[in-house]
Amino acid sequence: MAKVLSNKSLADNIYFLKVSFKETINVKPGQFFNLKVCRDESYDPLLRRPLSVFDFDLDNNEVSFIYEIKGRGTRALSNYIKGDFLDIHGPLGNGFTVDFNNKKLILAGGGMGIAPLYFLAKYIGVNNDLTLCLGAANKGVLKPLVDYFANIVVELKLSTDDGSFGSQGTISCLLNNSSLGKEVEYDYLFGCGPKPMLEWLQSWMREEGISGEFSLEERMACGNGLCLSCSCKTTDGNKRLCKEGPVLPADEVIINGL
Amino acid sequence: MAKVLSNKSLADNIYFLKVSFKETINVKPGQFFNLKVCRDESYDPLLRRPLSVFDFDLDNNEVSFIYEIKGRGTRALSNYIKGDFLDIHGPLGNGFTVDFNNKKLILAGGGMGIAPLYFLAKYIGVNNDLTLCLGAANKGVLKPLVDYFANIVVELKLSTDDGSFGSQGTISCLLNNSSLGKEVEYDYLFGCGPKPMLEWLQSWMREEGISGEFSLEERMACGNGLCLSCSCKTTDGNKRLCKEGPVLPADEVIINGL
Amino acid sequence: MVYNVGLKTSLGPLKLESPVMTASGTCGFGRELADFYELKELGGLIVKGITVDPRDGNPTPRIAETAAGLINSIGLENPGIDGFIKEELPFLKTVNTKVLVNISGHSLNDFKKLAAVLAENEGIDGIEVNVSCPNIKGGGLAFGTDPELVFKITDLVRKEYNGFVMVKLTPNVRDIIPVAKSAAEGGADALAVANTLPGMKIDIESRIPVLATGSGGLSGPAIKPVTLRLVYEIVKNDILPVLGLGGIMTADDAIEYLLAGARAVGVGTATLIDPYAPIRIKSGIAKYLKNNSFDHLQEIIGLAHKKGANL
Amino acid sequence: MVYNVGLKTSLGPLKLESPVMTASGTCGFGRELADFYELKELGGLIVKGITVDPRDGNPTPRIAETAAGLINSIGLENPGIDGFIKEELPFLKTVNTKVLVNISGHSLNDFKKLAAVLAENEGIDGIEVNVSCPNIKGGGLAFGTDPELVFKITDLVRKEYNGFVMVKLTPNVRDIIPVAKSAAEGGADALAVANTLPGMKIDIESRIPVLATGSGGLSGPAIKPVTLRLVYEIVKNDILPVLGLGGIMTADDAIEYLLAGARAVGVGTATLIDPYAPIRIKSGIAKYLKNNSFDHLQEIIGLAHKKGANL
Ligand SMILES: Cc1cc2nc3c(=O)[nH]c(=O)nc-3n(C[C@H](O)[C@H](O)[C@H](O)COP(=O)(O)OP(=O)(O)OC[C@H]3O[C@@H](n4cnc5c(N)ncnc54)[C@H](O)[C@@H]3O)c2cc1C
Ligand SMILES: Cc1cc2nc3c(=O)[nH]c(=O)nc-3n(C[C@H](O)[C@H](O)[C@H](O)COP(=O)(O)OP(=O)(O)OC[C@H]3O[C@@H](n4cnc5c(N)ncnc54)[C@H](O)[C@@H]3O)c2cc1C
Ligand SMILES: Cc1cc2nc3c(=O)[nH]c(=O)nc-3n(C[C@H](O)[C@H](O)[C@H](O)COP(=O)(O)O)c2cc1C
Ligand SMILES: Cc1cc2nc3c(=O)[nH]c(=O)nc-3n(C[C@H](O)[C@H](O)[C@H](O)COP(=O)(O)O)c2cc1C
Ligand code: FES
Ligand code: FES
Repeated sequence: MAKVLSNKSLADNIYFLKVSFKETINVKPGQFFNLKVCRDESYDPLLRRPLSVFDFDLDNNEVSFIYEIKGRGTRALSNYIKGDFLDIHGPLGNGFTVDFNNKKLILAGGGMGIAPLYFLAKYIGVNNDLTLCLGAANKGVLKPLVDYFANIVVELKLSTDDGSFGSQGTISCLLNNSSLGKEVEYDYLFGCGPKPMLEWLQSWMREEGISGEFSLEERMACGNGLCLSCSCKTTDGNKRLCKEGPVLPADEVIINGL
Repeated sequence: MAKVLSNKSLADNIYFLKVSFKETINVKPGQFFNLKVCRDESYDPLLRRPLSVFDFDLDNNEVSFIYEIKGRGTRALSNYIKGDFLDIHGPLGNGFTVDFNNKKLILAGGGMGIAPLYFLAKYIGVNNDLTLCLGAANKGVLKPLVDYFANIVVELKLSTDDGSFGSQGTISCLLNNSSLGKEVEYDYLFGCGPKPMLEWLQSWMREEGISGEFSLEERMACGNGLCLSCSCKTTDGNKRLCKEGPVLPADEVIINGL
Repeated sequence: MVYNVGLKTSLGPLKLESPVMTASGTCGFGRELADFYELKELGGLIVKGITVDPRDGNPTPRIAETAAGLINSIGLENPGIDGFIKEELPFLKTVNTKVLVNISGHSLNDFKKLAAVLAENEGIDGIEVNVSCPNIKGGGLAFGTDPELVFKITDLVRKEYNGFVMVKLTPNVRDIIPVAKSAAEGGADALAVANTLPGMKIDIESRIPVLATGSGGLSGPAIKPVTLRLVYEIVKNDILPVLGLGGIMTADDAIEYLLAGARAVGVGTATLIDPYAPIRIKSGIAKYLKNNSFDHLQEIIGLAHKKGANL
Repeated sequence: MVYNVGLKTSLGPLKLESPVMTASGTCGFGRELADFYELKELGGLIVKGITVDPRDGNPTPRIAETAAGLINSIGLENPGIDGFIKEELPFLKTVNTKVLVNISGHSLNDFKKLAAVLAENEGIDGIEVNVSCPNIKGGGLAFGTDPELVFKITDLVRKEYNGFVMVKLTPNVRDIIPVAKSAAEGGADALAVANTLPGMKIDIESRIPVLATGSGGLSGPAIKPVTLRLVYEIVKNDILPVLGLGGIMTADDAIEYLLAGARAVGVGTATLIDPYAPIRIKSGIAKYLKNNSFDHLQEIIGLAHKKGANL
């Protein structure tokens, strides 16, 4: 059980949720939590909703999320208020690789795929040189997310589909165009976002010879490795995104493989 | 839509709920409301829950209920707090006959069947001579209900199954024993409570030649006369308790007739 | 809110002004709903199941709530066909919407008789044949589980009655296709898909089933996935126009049925919880069409098959 | 909390320390649950469906949420019988609870082969035969909808395998009794009642079914009334001991099945939402027995029939 500290709207349909746990927890960037959104007396909506960790405060056992209202579950979640209790599983999944030092790292996030990159950036930004490429549909979505990144000193490259904030286009432009500067040698890339973006990233990374990892999404019934609803095909066989994932080596993932 | 003004526990599993309506409503004693207990994003619990009017404040469009937590629906209801909105249908049903003047009236209530008698007593108490016979399982249930009746000047006869408050026994004792005084001629009786109590009352009224009416309960899916789940057999054919009832002439009801 | 989109549809020969009808047993004979809105707002009204003789219905409790579902065993309480003609038909003649009469029988002859009497009377727009009642002779299984009986009943009704005939199928079969085909062969104009699923709830305090009859028919959101799939299957096999129903609570639910290929939808349990539900759903459909740049309802009917996977 | 009541039960020859098992496909091969509690706390573990050859499973999305329900089309992703024996059996031999292996096939021969291989291996307590898979030769309808095929499959498995055999029935039939009887005639020791109902959900934005395969199997609270009724019917006909499952979320749900006559219960979807659910349910049953002055679980099994109405 976690206590809701804040659950507020950042933009149209985009919410920031912060909860505190009683017990001590330890969370890695890229891990996720699975939130029960129906009330005690109800079985509808039935399943938990998986959300990536946006931020984690170790000292106070506080976890933050940023989520978009998509359907009934996230809408139900948006109705919780400060003081309510939420039945939350987690942290779940493997999380990003974080033992980098003095490396040039790209963090590429599209849409709500930006969410897990904030805690990652905070976590690895101290010892490494980060370039963040963040894209979203429009300013309404991107701006409130980007505002959080303002207090960590990183290089931000932004794009929106409609050009209302940052360059116009998808993340591919940010990585493709001169702004990235061919002369820089990047060591590793972290990617999170919609499948077409990851597909593009994968081939770009192959071309550029950059290795990295993706945080992937799939519908999850359990989040605990029990049901195989979240299987992802890889060159190393099927992986459960809730257990062996959600972060997998970019190279191994066979996007749309199943 | 009605706004919750208060929803507080009176005793173990017994709650007092007060709501206010924006629109002007007019409520008769014995009518009921049908309350949606699930939240907006949920279909579970699915059906509305019918509750009798416990009290009505005409000036402020405020309605009060007293309810017992029995299952998932009433438990869900107990979680609403001040400021929440409730989707409520009503007032529904016919209500008690109230055009009495200078009559000696008995109001007999068992268990939560006491709830509708409070507003009735307030409504008809001014012009008539009332005797209230109220019974419940134990003091824990009966006392908080009875406390409300303290500010209307009526004669109260109380019983509990375990004798913890008032006489020991069922309502039948209150009506049977000397306390009622055979010399008084009663004009009419209002009864509300469990079926065995109403069965007993019916035969007692026949013996004593007292006419009256019962407020009856049945599982209701619609409360609007659409589904026939609430049929009650009477000497005048089946009646829908949500529409032609819940109050029916005591004489006509065929208890357990269906 | 008025959305400038076309909502007309049809179930074969039956033309509807809009696609949302109220389901049998959940709208009485229309009188109560008329207190809430004008019935012409509805695509149509499918009235409570009528039997040959008047029926008191089953003992109470007649309903039990389950997770996102409702089990009922009303037991076809109704005034009988003569009572219906005398007491209800005059009112129904005055309502400005399509009126279908749901008929139920416990023998083939019941259906024949009901159709014959309705054929003699003006003022209704068609018959919905409820084949979900138990076949007393056949050991109590519903007629609707046997393709041959469905053919026979439809054929009998068709021969007695010239107007619109829709057969309402039971979902409680291993394969709906043969049953749907039988109704088509028997001469049905359309299919209503589907009726309730058999279900039970037990009270763990009294330790007996909640319903006085033991079990009843499950309706509501719980069954939507099951009935929606049946609609999709029947449409895929292109048998007859389909009225889709089962668990429709919102416009989104109704749209799922339309995308699956239903030409109109029925709203049952939702009408019990909120009498305005059919109207809300109708305007929600219009809004969806508008927001997605469709001019007419017909454009979305069956779309899920275009790109849909094989079942 | 320890309640001083007896919880032992049996499914025919299979003795269980307590009545709550985890349902196939919702507990993997036990490893993940072992992180939450000792598996001996369970009445038993029914592992993921195994096929002859390894399977990658269906394309994703493999699940869709419906009102109080879950539709899945995992597609039997599993390591195949040889992979199972090699990779999973060693671990399962170490767990201190009854282990049943769920077997699935797409031909009669598949079932025969699976039973034969399991017969050669020590360390499992029985087989659960999943007859809900589509019969490829029979046009894709599930084997379990045909009493004759259920007899044949059970008979084949029985002849190969000496141990405990439980047949898991599909609820998607017009009448469960003939199917249950066929399993009994084929030599089954018990019945698991029931598997999922076929169901569909359509995404109204993309306008195609949510599941990549179009439709899948509906589980969860939504189906409980349906499967509970089937258990009640089979028990009434006194065919074989029954494991009841379908939508059990709480002890109260499990108690309904026990009152209906199930001798043990399976917990599926609830385990996905909360891995502790089976344990919670077990102790809730014990609490109910205590509060109602029963000394032993066996005292409540089938009570709903004593006073129950006729179906
Ligand atoms: C590991 C992981 C981390 C995620 N992190 C975030 C995050 O930080 N912020 C955020 O906004 N979203 C995140 N998502 C996506 C989020 O889980 C879905 O948007 C959400 O579950 C949709 O629920 P709903 O009730 O709004 O939609 P509904 O349509 O009602 O959902 C129906 C079902 O589908 C599932 N579903 C629908 N869309 C998705 C999706 N894109 N991914 C997975 N399941 C889905 C739901 O969980 C539910 O089971 C994450 C998903 C995963 C798997
Ligand atoms: C006209 C009328 C007036 C009522 N007034 C009051 C009142 O003032 N105070 C009060 O405490 N109770 C009252 N009741 C009873 C109250 O409606 C039920 O106790 C309540 O619906 C139970 O819901 P639950 O979720 O607790 O139980 P659950 O067991 O979860 O309910 C399951 C279903 O059964 C129905 N149900 C269960 N018990 C009853 C019952 N006794 N009567 C009708 N339906 C039932 C529920 O409405 C629901 O549909 C009244 C009932 C009626 C018909
Ligand atoms: C209370 C009630 C009574 C019903 N009576 C009938 C009936 O008389 N005839 C009939 O064919 N269907 C009857 N039905 C079934 C509905 O018409 C409808 O097919 C079913 O409820 C599924 O739709 P829903 O989920 O929208 O309710 C009844 C359903 C309910 C809930
Ligand atoms: C994700 C998932 C996978 C399943 N896999 C299998 C399986 O492999 N074999 C089988 O017989 N049943 C399988 N089932 C069915 C369950 O064992 C169970 O019969 C069904 O879900 C109903 O129970 P429930 O409502 O408690 O989930 C599966 C169910 C789910 C939800
Ligand atoms: S969500 Fe169940 S295995 Fe991953
Ligand atoms: S509750 Fe539906 S008719 Fe009375």
